[in-house]
Amino acid sequence: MSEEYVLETQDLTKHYGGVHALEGANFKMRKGEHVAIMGDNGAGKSTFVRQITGVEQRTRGKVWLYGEEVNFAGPLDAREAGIETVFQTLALADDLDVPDNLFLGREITKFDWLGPFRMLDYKAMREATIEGLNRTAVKIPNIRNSIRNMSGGQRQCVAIARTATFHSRLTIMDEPTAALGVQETAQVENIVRTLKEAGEPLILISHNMRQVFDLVDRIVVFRRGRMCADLDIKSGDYTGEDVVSYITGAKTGEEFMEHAL
Amino acid sequence: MSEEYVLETQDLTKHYGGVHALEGANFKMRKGEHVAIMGDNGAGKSTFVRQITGVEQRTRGKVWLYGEEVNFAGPLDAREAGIETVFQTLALADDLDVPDNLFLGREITKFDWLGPFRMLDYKAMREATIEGLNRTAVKIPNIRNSIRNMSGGQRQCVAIARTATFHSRLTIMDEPTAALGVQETAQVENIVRTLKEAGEPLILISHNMRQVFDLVDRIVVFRRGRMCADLDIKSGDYTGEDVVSYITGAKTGEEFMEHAL
Amino acid sequence: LEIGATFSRFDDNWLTVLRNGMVEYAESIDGLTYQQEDASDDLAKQIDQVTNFVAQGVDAIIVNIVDTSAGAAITAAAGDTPLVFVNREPDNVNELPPTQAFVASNEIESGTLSAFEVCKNLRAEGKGNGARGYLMNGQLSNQAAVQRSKDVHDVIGMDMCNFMEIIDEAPANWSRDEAQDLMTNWMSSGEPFDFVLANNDEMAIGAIQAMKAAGMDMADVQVGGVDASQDALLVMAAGDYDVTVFQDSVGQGTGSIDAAIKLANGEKVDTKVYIPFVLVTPDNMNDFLDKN
Amino acid sequence: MADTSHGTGGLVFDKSKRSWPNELNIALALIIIIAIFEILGQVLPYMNGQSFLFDTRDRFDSVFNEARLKIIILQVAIIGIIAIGVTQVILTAGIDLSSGPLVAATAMIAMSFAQTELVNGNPNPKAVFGPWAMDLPVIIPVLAGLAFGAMIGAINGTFVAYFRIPPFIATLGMFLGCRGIALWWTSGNPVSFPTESYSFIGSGMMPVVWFLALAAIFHFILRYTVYGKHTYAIGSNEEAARMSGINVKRHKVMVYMIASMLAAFAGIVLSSKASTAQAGMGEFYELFAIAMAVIGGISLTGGRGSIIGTVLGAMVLGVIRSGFTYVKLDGSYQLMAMGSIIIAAVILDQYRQRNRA
Amino acid sequence: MADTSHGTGGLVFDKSKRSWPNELNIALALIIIIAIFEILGQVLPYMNGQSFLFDTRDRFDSVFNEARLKIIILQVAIIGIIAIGVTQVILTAGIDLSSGPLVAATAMIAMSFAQTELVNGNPNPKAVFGPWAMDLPVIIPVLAGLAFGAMIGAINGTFVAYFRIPPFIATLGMFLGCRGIALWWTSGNPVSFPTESYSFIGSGMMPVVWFLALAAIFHFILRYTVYGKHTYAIGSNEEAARMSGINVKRHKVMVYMIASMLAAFAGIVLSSKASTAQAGMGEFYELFAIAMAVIGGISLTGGRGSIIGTVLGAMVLGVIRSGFTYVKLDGSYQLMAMGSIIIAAVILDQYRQRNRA
Ligand SMILES: Nc1ncnc2c1ncn2[C@@H]1O[C@H](COP(=O)(O)OP(=O)(O)OP(=O)(O)O)[C@@H](O)[C@H]1O
Ligand SMILES: Nc1ncnc2c1ncn2[C@@H]1O[C@H](COP(=O)(O)OP(=O)(O)OP(=O)(O)O)[C@@H](O)[C@H]1O
Ligand SMILES: [Mg+2]
Ligand SMILES: [Mg+2]
Repeated sequence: MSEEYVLETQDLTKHYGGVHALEGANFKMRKGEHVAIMGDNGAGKSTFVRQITGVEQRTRGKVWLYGEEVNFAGPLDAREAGIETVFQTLALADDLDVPDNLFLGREITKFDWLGPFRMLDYKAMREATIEGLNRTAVKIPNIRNSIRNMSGGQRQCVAIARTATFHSRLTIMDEPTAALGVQETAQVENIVRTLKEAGEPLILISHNMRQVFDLVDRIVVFRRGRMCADLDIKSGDYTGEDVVSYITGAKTGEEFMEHAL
Repeated sequence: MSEEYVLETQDLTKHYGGVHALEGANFKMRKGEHVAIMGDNGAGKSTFVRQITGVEQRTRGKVWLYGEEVNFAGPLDAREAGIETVFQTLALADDLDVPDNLFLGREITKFDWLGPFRMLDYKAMREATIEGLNRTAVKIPNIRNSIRNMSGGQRQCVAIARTATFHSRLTIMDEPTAALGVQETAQVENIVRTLKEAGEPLILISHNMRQVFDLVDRIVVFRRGRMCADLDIKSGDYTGEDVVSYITGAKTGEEFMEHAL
Repeated sequence: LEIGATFSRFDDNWLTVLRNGMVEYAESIDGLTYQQEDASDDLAKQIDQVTNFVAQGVDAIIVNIVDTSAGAAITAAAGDTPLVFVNREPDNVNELPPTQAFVASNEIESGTLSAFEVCKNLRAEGKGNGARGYLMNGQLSNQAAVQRSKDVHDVIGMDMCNFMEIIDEAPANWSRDEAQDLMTNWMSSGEPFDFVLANNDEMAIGAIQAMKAAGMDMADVQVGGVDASQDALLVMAAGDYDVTVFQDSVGQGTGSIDAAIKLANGEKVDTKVYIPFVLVTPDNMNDFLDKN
Repeated sequence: MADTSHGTGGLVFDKSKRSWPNELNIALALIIIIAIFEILGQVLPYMNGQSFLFDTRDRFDSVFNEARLKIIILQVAIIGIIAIGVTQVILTAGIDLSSGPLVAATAMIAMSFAQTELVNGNPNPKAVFGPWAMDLPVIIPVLAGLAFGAMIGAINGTFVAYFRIPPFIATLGMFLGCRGIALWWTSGNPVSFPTESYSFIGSGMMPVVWFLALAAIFHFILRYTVYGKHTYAIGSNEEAARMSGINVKRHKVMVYMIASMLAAFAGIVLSSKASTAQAGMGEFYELFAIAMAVIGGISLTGGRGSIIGTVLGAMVLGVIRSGFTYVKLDGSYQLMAMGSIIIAAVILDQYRQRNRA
Repeated sequence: MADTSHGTGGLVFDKSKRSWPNELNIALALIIIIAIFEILGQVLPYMNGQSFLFDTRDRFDSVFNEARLKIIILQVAIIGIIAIGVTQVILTAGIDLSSGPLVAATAMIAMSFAQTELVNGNPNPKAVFGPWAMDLPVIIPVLAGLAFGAMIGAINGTFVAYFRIPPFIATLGMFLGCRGIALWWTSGNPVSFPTESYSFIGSGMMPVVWFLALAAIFHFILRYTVYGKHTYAIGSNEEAARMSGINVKRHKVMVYMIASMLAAFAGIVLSSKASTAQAGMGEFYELFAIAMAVIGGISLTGGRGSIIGTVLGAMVLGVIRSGFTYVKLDGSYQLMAMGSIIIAAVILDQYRQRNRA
């Protein structure tokens, strides 16, 4: 609707058979804003992301991107509209190596007039890959090894590097640092700060309270498939404990009272 | 070798083709001890676990369990020897539901004289499942749904509940709380404390400094495939910062100096 | 009047000629509904097709049996419905009930005629004191193939033809293309040979193509097959092919439909009608040019 | 408001919307196909209003055309027996191509121990062995056949499980091997004239009895026993099954053995039904058995499906075949139409499944 | 000490132990099989010390038995062309069963536009169409055949990608469909007597030329182009490929079309080589094409393998066939031996692969 919002959803809902995984989410985020989504396991956070990025078709509801109503048929559409996503499942092709995965779907190519048979520029991709990985501080002994053989954290860093390498109108990261070590986490947090400085909006899903308080402007809490709080943490009104009580259901944001369970 | 150790390894090594993922690990843990393994992504922690539990065959080295040399041909052997493991990859069968996964490989059965065709006691398994899951505080709307449709945290809780439901001589958890929410993490930490009280030994792999300091007696740090520190944190001599400097390679434990890179 | 027919397979060249002839003939008879099915060489499927026809209430059934040793099972499946076996002789031919009959050729003749003619030609060429050659089998699971190969061995077993020696025999599964490859494989050993016998024309043509591609003079080699297909006769006309055997499709086709109609009307028919094979050589080939 | 009888709390779970079993879709496809034939019967001018399923001869005792109902299932019963085994192999994410030739080889072997000495007073012209092997009790050919099947299955399973040969190749090797054995056994000659008790195994509606009985047994086993659970687990995620302590290798050998024994039994029933055994029998049976399973909703990537689905898949093929004869479709069109209907049935299934989610 | 030229630091990475390409194993298997035949030739008494590969006639111009070398590859060239396409389908974790019947149908269609008016001065007895379709330029039958292949491929691909029919079923449907089309086109009659230019396509060693040229082209395409990368990605993890923004559906249709066009081309070459087209042609070609790919190390679960592997897999089959003729193995043993050798080749491959890890 309004152009001032990067993303806006209205009554966004997803049912899986009998499971009401997401119910009537009204979400808004302003330009340049960094928003965290928190909530228990199974609260519907990833489901929310999948609806926005067109991975699944929503049961009902509407989504606007930069004021324009969108209805993505698939993740390809979402990416073309400028949404870059690190999915919780990472979405890596196990048999391909690191550069292949990093550039999957947008390979650097030569002789583009050859259409689908245009040639891959392996060298350029390899170089860009090493650069991208360096930003996450991860160590990968041989990037030509297939992703199948990477450790949990290495896989996650590849997925993050993929997103961080490309410019976007909205970045979404679903638990990006879950499997990361201390150093790598710090680096990824730096990447997020860089985005903030560049004014690029971000949705961060995380269970890490410290991280969220360090990085974002606002926290949206999901519980049992519904939004149940929307906390402007830069105001300094909220502590970690407050957030936890929203997550556990001890408290509910006023504007969400009517749905309280 | 000595019976006083629950687990002992000598020169445990694993090479994947040219990648030296684990190199000469000499690891010991006493009865009742809880030990954490920390280290960067790709440091070889999960590789260490895979060698101990027989998931892979080691390149060289020896392993003793309760003083007895063991050489597991597969994870089945390890389990039969009393090692319960939560793998980083979780090892869940996606098409089966929660109780099926919890009891995979050790179903509750009736008419056992029927051999492989003995009958499943679905009711008993379902009840035990709900009990097991309650201990992790995770919420799963319908446990008869297949695991494929569970959220990241729900999957992890199923894997943890599986381990926690059975008694063992050694429990290993590879980043068990990586995907968990605040409440669920607290519950899993409680499970670990219960083990401690019961005197059951545990190896915990985690990147979470607070958690490690809260829960375990000793931290072993891996770097680039080698053990590089062994810190008795109950002594109070070490802080989180110390541990980080071992992880990043700023410091190296004295006894490991010779291998330092 | 309704007739259902089932054939052992639709993609067999000679049976196709038979089949299409029968469709044409059936169309020329007023008030006859004629329906044909493909058993694709599956005996059980054929038995089920017969059962299906019975469930359907057809007035008569025509069967080109997949396996001649399953006559009893087909006979039983038909029950009271009139049935005519065509082309292949079921093993229970002597015990057929009065509602059943058969119109066929005796398979033993075909292979024998062809091999014996080749034997005579070799003698005439003065190779009577020793000739070597190859034998190409059809599908080894097919009874016509087994029978025709056995015929060849029987002929070579006779005193008059025991100068012939088979260097090797191998299946080329009725197919021209496989026969080409098999022949080329044989020739790659460099052994000289004087004749090639094949269970059908297609394989014989494949062998001839391979030999010509290798630059051999077809006058030096006797080639014998079975079927007298049009392709084969044209190869014969070109002087490359020596002996084949003709089987009368029109005779068998119209004969079986006539018998089926009579049985359906409750009339009596001869239970056995044999239609003989005829030897075809360059001398008499013009009589057969437009027959198959 | 949340029904949590089987959950540990959490979101709203609306039990009334429980997932609609896959098998219902296939049953629906089956009914639609039957309806289409019924309508075609009314519409096509040359059919004179004959009915596909119902009896138009106005009898008292039945409204159905029993002969048709019987043949619909009879003609898929034998391949159906194979499909029960193949289903289990596919559930483990494997495949079994050897079943067709195995049917032929078993038929040859079993039949040669089931021959009668005298045929209409003459000595049996197709006798394979000497008089010692004549008129043996029926149990001997049956056991010989099943033992042969078990052996082939054990080899298949060993290659797949212990030597890690892709199932496609291991069973393709056996496909060639069994065809070879069938040809070699009597150098291509058919084996005929079984004893009466052997003939009984496949006579009349017996194949249907075997098929349904075996389907029921294995349905139960897959659903309610450890064997079944492990079969699904291996197909769902073999690595996870291994890590959970299932003896994956031993289990796979067992699955392949059971599948091959079922195929061997199908060979016995087939040879009994046809009163003869022939090396070329069972051609393409492996493909149709797999097709039955897949039409019945068994996922070729393993872990999903049920025997009920396979039985319904078999029925779909049976109805199609009878239907074609019923509408007098010419043989050369039958294949094309069969291909289209199979695809249509699966499209329908997919469509319903997607709409459910 | 760590060679990190292609990494971002970290563990020791010993480049000298780089993974040993899979294809080498198959090449090794090939050499072993050849050696076995060579030894058999020396050992078997009735072989008179004939050599398998070498020329024993003591000529100057060659030490090899060229005729044998040629036929080894010639006899697998046509199925090999199909295998190049099937390889791509399998790389996407699909399967194509329709290629055998497609070969037959294409052969019939192409050949009926490639007939000559006069055969030895007589009118063509097998003429399908009237005189207008006689002695057409060779490009017309070729294009007709390829267009037909493209159409079948597009249908296969559409069913698989857009209707989500399991590839096994979609292409089994087409298997039946194409067999039907082949039978229906001339109601089972063979089509013969092509023009000279059409005959040239499959004459002599031309099939080998086509096979190797196409293999080289597609090897390059799979390895160095976006098309290839996406093919591997889809087979490796379709969901990930989709989430990464690859248009999976469109790509799959393209892959199935290419595969079917290659099979169609194989049909053209085959009918040209045999100078005839028959509805029963190409039986079991689909199985052997898949076998070549799998022997060549293409994983049926997708994402792994290469065209070089497939070419080597084809060579294995070719050597086996020639070898059997060479040692004069009896027909009924050939199938059994073939089955065993295929399995042995793959065991060897598996064994080497495991030892490497
Ligand atoms: N395809 C599906 N079918 C059925 N239920 C599903 C499906 N996908 C998700 N669910 C259910 O929907 C609920 C929300 O899942 P979601 O993945 O959004 O949780 P989440 O908030 O991301 O949790 P986590 O923090 O563990 O990642 C869960 O209860 C889950 O079991
Ligand atoms: N099968 C394999 N083949 C080749 N390399 C492998 C294989 N498995 C692991 N590696 C490599 O070995 C190293 C150690 O991996 P490991 O999984 O043990 O790391 P980790 O310490 O558990 O890391 P994380 O914290 O990210 O889980 C990594 O560099 C990884 O890429
Ligand atoms: Mg999530
Ligand atoms: Mg790890």
